[in-house]
Amino acid sequence: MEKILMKGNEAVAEAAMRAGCRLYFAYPITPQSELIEYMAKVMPKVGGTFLQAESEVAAINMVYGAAGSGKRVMTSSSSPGISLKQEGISYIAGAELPAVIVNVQRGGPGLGDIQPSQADYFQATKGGGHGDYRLIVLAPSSVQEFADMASEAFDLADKYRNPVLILADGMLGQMMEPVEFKPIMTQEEIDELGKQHTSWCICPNADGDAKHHHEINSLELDPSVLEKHVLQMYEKYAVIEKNEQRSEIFNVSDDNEVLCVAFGTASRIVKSAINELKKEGKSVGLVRPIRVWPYPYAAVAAAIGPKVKQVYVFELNTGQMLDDVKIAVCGKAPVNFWGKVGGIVFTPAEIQAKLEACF
Amino acid sequence: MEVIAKRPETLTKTPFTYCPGCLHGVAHRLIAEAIEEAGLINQMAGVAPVGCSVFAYKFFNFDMAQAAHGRAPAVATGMKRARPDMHVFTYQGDGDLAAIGTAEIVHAANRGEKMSVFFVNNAIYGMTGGQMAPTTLPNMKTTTSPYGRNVDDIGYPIRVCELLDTLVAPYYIERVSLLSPADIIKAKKSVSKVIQYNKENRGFTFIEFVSTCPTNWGIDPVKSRDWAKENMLPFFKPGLFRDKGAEEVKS
Amino acid sequence: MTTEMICAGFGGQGVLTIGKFIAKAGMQEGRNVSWLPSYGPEMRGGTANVSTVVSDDPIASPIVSYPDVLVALNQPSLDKFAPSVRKGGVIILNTSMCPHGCQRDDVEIVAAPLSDIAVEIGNTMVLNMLAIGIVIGKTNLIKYETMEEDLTSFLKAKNPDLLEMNLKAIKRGMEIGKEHG
Amino acid sequence: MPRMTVDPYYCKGCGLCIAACPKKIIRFSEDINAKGYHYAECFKQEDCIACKMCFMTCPDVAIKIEK
Repeated sequence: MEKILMKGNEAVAEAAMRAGCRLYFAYPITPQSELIEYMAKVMPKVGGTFLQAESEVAAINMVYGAAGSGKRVMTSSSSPGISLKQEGISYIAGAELPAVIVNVQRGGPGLGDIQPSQADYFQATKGGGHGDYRLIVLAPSSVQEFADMASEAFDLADKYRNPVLILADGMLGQMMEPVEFKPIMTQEEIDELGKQHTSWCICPNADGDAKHHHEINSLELDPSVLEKHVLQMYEKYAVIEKNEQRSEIFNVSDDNEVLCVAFGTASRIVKSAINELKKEGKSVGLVRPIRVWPYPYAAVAAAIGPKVKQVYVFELNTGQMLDDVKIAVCGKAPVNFWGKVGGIVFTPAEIQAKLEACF
Repeated sequence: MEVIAKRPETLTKTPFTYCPGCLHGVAHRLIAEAIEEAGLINQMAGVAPVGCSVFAYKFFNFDMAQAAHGRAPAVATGMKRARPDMHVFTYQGDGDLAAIGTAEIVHAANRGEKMSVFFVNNAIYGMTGGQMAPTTLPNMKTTTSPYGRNVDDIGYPIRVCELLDTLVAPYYIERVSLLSPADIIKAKKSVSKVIQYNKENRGFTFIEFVSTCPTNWGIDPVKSRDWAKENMLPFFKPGLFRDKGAEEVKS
Repeated sequence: MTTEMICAGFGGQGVLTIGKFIAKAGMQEGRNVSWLPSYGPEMRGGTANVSTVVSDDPIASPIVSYPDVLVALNQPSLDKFAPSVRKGGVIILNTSMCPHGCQRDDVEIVAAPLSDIAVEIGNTMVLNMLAIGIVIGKTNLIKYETMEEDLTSFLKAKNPDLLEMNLKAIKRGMEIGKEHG
Repeated sequence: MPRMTVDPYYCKGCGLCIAACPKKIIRFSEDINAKGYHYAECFKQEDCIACKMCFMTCPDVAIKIEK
């Protein structure tokens, strides 16, 4: 398949459609508007449903309904809109429904601005909504990866019956890079996928089974029953933590004197700085969590080489992933942090200067 | 020589961030002038929405709050209840007021909150780049109704004045146009009346402005007014729906 | 080899398109590319800029700190980005809208009244094609043939006159770029 | 004598005042302002009748009328 030059927002929409998503509900917000606009164009062409909801609150509840009906469904928004969706996301997690949510993050708090940010890391990985639950959180760093993560997200959501969040940002949404797509899933394949949910989802009682009664629900007033349900969910999360950690290592070797940790957009910029430092004969490695929940603690720990004097975390926030890195490093090296906030993205030159100061 | 028309003191010196020919500026001026003329500059507070007019708090030269999307009537309710001696209004676009904020506007109106709501209807989402609004006309193409608004799928545009007119509590409801100098002069009278009612704490007052979006409609500012006259006014008919003040005078 | 480029100007001058065409051509020539616009809530009339990277290697940061090539279509853009251009880099500036010029003496400067030349060719709209032509003539970053192929594929049927005018602008730009070589 | 003046600082060159003027004495200037717009200007002050139509229609409140 040929490469197409596309914005991240458009690429993830196209990829979701190709991965069998035929239901999409959302509300416009910058900088993810190209995503909803792309879906408005493409969904009618493939017989899918595009619906611009009256609000993010309505959109996520439409997702709840569609996911409860066992279909591949997606919504997307940007930071303030994702905050509005949190109640619904908690319901989806509590009811153990598969759904995909895309957050094209922008500067906050409040209405903030519309520039790229990573300030929703806590919200994405530590809860966001109320109650004990987890989202699987994928953190792309290129347009290609953003697109690839659409099908990955649906597969994970189906496999674990859990909402999956793709944590992108304004830069990934707005930038264009060449992207290659997987083939469009056929209707037969989509129908086949849907069958894995027919034992529990809202669906017609085709066999006229007298016992057919499926409930989509997150309410359980009996504490002992709710406790059992939550603990079962946590058993599931333990399996996810064991099997689903993903990370990339870049220039990691025993020569490293500094080990960087960065995800998403920030990691791209750190890579540029590392390339420049290489020319100066300075050895710096990078661990990039590809998924930020479950967090790749083991990979970060393993990348700390014998000469590493310092672990340096770079984020477009005030240090939200820093806590996870500290858990991973576990006192083996000092952990330093530098971040930019308010929608300002650091430049390769700035990161280079920060790293040079470590030598 | 005497200055007979100029920028009112109730507007700051900050230039509007709207696109060339966007009529938000006209609505701003009418409200600002009416507040100045009513002598309310020190007792008035406004609430800015999310959307193109999100920066309205920078343009009005009195206290302003900026609300989360659609929640301006709730924020204004809180302000008015906390400080009954203040006079409050909200300024909202069609996405903010008639989509995500439908619940807030209906319930603020239904409670008869003593506030004014200025609602600008241009049938599109401007700030985010031309998506379909709850007031987008049938068959009208936008970036999220690329094949035209299909009323069988997404429903008809919402007529907010008519909707609010079903409630008992509202004190004043009117739809005006900003599409010609004559319409603007007429609209000014309505705005002044509403601000006067607001000053007297009469009740919930509501004005809808039929406006344009030259940028997202892709029509130049002058022609976009003609387009709106031809296409919007038949569906969103200007007129007075409710004026309890006039009824009181009669009886 | 990696070339990092910034194009900047008033909204409406087509700077985003300059970057887009160059990125697309680079991609069609089998190279890695990225295109990153600045974006804002004011729909029209503001300033716009775009970072474009064309590279033989995977592109790390799409954000450009030190451009190898700067296309500045007005004075505010030139003032903002000229100081960061790499030593020995290229600044292409539109003298029609850069009355104060550029003070750097350690870079190559291609200065021409691009807005005026665009009007001469037939339409201010071809300003961006002119700029692309200069980039090709000066740096060989992409091939003329790739641009011609790309433009032909979507303009030939729709608007052959516009196609011709665009190609003319690119060729004229290439001449300007070569003259300054 | 009546007089209308446009403040180029505010004007965005939308042309609504030009359309509104009954005496047709407003045009776009040759110059551009800091934002890059050809702003509106009155080229025949002596014909101005201070009707305020331009002021009424100006969305950027850039016009002053004196009489």
